[in-house]
Amino acid sequence: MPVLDVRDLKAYYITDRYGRISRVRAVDEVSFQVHKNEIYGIAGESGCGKSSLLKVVSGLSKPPLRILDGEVIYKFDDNELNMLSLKDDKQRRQLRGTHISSIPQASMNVLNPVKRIEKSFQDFVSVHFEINNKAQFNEMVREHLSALGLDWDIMHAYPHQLSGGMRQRVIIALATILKPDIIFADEPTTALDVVVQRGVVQLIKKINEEQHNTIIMVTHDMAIHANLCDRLAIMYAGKIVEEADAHTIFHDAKHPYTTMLLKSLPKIGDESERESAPGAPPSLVDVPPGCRFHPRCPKATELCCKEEPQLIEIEKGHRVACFHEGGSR
Amino acid sequence: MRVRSKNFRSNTVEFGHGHSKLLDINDLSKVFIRGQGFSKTRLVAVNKVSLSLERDKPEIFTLAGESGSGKSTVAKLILGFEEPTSGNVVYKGEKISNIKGSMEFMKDVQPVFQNPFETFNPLKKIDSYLYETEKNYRMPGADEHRRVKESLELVGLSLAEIKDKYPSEMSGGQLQRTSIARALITKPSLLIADEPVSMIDASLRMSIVNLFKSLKEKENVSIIYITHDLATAYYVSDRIAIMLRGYIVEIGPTKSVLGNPLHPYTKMLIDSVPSPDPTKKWKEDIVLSDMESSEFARKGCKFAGRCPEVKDICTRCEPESVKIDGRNVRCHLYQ
Amino acid sequence: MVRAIKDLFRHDKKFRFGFSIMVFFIIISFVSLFSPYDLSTWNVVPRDLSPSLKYPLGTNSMGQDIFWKATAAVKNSLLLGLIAALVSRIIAIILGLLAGYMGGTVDRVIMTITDSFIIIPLFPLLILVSSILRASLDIFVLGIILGLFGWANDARLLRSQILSIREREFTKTAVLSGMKPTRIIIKEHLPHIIPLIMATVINNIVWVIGMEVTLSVLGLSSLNTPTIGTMIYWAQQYQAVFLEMWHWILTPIVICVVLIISLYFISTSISTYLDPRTRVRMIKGE
Amino acid sequence: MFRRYFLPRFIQYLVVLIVGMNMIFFIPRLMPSDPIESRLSQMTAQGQYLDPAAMEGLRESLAELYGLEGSMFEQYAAYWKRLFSGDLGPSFSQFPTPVVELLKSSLPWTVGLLTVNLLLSWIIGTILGAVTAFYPDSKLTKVIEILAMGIRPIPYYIMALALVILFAFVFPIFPMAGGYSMGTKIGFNSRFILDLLRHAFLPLMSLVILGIGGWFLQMRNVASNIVEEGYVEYAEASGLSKTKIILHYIIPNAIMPQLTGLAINIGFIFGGALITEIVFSYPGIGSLLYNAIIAEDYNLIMGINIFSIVAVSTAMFIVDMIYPLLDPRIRYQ
Repeated sequence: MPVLDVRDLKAYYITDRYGRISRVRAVDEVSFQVHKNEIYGIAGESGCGKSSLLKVVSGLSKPPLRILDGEVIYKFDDNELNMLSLKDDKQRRQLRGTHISSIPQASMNVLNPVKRIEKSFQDFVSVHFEINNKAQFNEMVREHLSALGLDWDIMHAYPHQLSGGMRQRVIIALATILKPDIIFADEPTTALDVVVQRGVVQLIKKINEEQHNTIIMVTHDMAIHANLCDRLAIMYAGKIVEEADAHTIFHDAKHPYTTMLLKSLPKIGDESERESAPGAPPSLVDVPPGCRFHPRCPKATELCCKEEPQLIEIEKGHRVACFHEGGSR
Repeated sequence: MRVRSKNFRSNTVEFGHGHSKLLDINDLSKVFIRGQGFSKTRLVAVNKVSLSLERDKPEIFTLAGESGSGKSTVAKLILGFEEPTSGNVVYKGEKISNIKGSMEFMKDVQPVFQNPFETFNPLKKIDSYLYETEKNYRMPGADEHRRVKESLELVGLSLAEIKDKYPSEMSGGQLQRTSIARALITKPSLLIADEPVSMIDASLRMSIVNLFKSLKEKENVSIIYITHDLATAYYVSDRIAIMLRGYIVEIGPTKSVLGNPLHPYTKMLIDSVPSPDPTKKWKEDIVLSDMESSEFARKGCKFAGRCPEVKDICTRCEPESVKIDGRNVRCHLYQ
Repeated sequence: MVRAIKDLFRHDKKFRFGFSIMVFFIIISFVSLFSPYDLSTWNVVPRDLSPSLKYPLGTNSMGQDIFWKATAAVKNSLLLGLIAALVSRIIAIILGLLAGYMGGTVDRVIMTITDSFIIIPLFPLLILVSSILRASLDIFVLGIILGLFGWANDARLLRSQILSIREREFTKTAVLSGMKPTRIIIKEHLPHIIPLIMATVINNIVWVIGMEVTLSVLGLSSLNTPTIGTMIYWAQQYQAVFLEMWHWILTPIVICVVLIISLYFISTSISTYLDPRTRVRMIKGE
Repeated sequence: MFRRYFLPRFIQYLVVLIVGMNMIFFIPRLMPSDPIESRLSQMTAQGQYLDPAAMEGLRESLAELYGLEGSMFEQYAAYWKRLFSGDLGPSFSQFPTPVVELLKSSLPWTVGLLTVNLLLSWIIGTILGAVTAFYPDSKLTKVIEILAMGIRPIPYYIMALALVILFAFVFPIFPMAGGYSMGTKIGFNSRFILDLLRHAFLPLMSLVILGIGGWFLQMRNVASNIVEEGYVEYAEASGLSKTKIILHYIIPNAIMPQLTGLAINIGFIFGGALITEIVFSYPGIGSLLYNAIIAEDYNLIMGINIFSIVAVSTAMFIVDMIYPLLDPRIRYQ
């Protein structure tokens, strides 16, 4: 029973600049399911649409990003609801914090620069509970912080007084204080130093273990995925091209893009030659016909240039969109 | 860097031929002072750094470290963008402070920037930079645009690929290669690449890194590769220096420093590099540093606050750099 | 340029409104050259007539044709705006660029003066100057004086823009490509600051036209030159409001408001259109 | 904090004063025409006959009155001496009342008008700007925006004149001119206060309408950037209510540029208030200035200038000092 079921989702950025209309096909017919208590990774390079996908799924898309088609179905405590049909802003707000929450990319300005951290915690909690009893609220925060190994003193600091890594950990604490069912993390480790990165990965893992929730993790960094994720989807040019459990992806990948991506990663202690694929990902304004990877694919045939391969299950839990791996039209 | 006429001194510099060192950095320190009057704070961004590159043996030298380790400041000092507080940088026998800004020096030492999307003016076509460089540094008798074509070939691009293109129409990898092609037009002896691949997608990253390798081998260009990414450093570089809060804590051949680290900090860094393999997940928890500023202000070894092997002496005395096992290490364990 | 105007005209309502009206006013300015009457003499037509076919906007109590007077007023007010904008742009651009590029002491000195000009209330100072010069304040002199007062904000704006562009990486690339400072400024930086300069030109003209009105109604300009301000001055002197001669008093007021609003709309539209970020997205095809 | 923040600002304040005072000293002296000669020629033009000896006597006494006696250096020294002693000389048109006295009696009117205007327009403009930035696609936002863009560039004089014509003449709801009705007993009673408010209404309206337009557009500009900031997006993503986001996230962060705008624009707004006062014959500094122009009262014009510079730069300095109270990034540096 999946907690999140995304079906044929299609979302484009549509803009009109002085009569020049453009369509950026950021998310194109994407389907996937996420199960309870798993860490589901979405990998892909810059501009592949992974962040847009996350925005649409978590109900945060704003114009010019428009949802053209598809369904995003959540199942919480046997209640089923379609995120995209929630018209009411209030309904959507009620979901946040308790059911779904987000960890954004580590940056200077995710926390309100003119308020102390404590105020942010109050704001976020009071969306769902009236804070009548300050002591009780403090106790709740203190417990949460200590579970995550954070110091209570940070509550009285302003964001600019904290280091980058500390800020990111505070944000993670903030995002998880109400023990949400699903957490969306968008590049939470990018722009952090390796040691701090490791601390953040550790923290996310700990939350998953303690709160038994589901985490959807978006990052371009395959090594972070390897460390954290149970299952993994690879996106390329607005589409999922391969999906499997982490072990299969890293040791038995089928899609030529996935293998190429993995082959290009250097490792300490491994001196063998590494190669990049030729060319570069296409612009989403103007995607190639057929399989979107065909201009860079060593295996490309005439079929690949004309027809688009569907994402199909080639063995249990392993889906690939490639004609050479049993893909169909 | 100011766009000021004093940067463009026209006096020519004859590089002394008797010197065997391409680059010689000696006991280099840089102190930044923030604030004015009585509220001044000192920040030692680069602390007693020494390293040198041989002139007739091109190599890729990595300066690695976390943010705030001072590695980028070292690059700026080498390029003459900053003045050292003490110590000096000598390039082919000449002090940088004497030759910086001269056409000769700029021709011989070229930087490659971190963010290829910011390297070029977004409102200008990208090929103009190549022609501009060729025109401004042209040697007498050189063919029209020959160097442009040659250096594009060196980086694996064709003129057709970049002709009449604006920076926003190209991928990060293409832009970074164009940026390197621009730097190569003047046939430099030394490239200073500050995090050249950190903004580039993983699948295109190796094309840049491999390019450095071939430039070293085929064009005899030495490269100072500044990065926080130890995996590419291991792959590409001959020697490596690990920096921490202004100090070089370990310096030596890359394969031995990263393969068999001696300094506890190097060990921790290598341990923290995630491996793209789910069977090699991190096991034990790690201790994170407290505030950055407090580590800078720390007496003795800067790593003492989070070192698993910390001793009493570490918090009191600053360790000296000692030679051991073909490398230099700054740690009380080996004094 | 033509393409920009076409794009804006087609797809930006505010620009279409402003631009059409400006074109109309510019035509009107040229029409004023064919006036059948001498516009500075009195009693050339019957007094106090309401609008009619012969006198489209009627005549005033001084025996002047309001329509022809208005055409000349539009021309003179625009001319004044252009003179003042030219003078103040020269000062603003020179000081802004100098401060931005030289930095250090030069920057500090220039900015201290600029800040003083921004903070000091200019209206009483302008009164002081014009009350001394009074009679000799023709369009040209007034234009120069307003120009000398209206540069400070824009000099500061240009300087900060220069400072931020200068720190951007592509400036370093240009230096490393062996480009000389003047060439860097012209080739690399100018395309980024032109939109700002364009917008400030128009905003400055708007300010100047408003200031002229104010000084003129206080009697502090050469009152026989037809401008929007002097038209209001004379209408007020003859108590046009009390006489309910609306065609007289409202003509300059409406012209002034419409002119100023349309200029302002053009300025905001242009600055959005030329904004480097918009342009980059358009190049990219997004 | 004191050294980094207060001191540079205090120095800037002094510099503005010094530069301003010097401008006022040098401008008349560098002008091609001389205030004394222009005054004299004005008098002869008005048909007064003066014999050469009387003319010379008048010239000397004018020079003394205007502080134009002796060499440039002596004049300069005397000028600063008078400034420090707070003596701006006697008014010419209301001789021998000192200029300072006239300023004192006009000041409360202008200060009242200006303060109420600033409070109303700044607060309303700021809130409107923040709210509309948060709802960029709403119909109402677009209407408000077009209105503000249409109003903002209108000169103070034209706005005031239009309101006079409309609400004092065509629909005679409000008095046309003055600060209170002739014959009303001045005192703290409801009748007088009501009369005061009725007179202040139109001038205030004209300033407030223009003010809201300006502050709104500035705030809209700043706030629409802040709406894109990570912390606002994150607060939205976490389900905070829109009111909370506007009040705790957008406004506190946009308030700094809005305060800078206040500090920088005080001079401009002050000028606007003077112009508006002139249109409504409101008994503040503006009307004083108008009378000075009509009477060619050079000393009074000079005095008003000196006063304006001191008042405006002091106000700016005070606004600057409020800053650190609102921004922890400055407070905790």
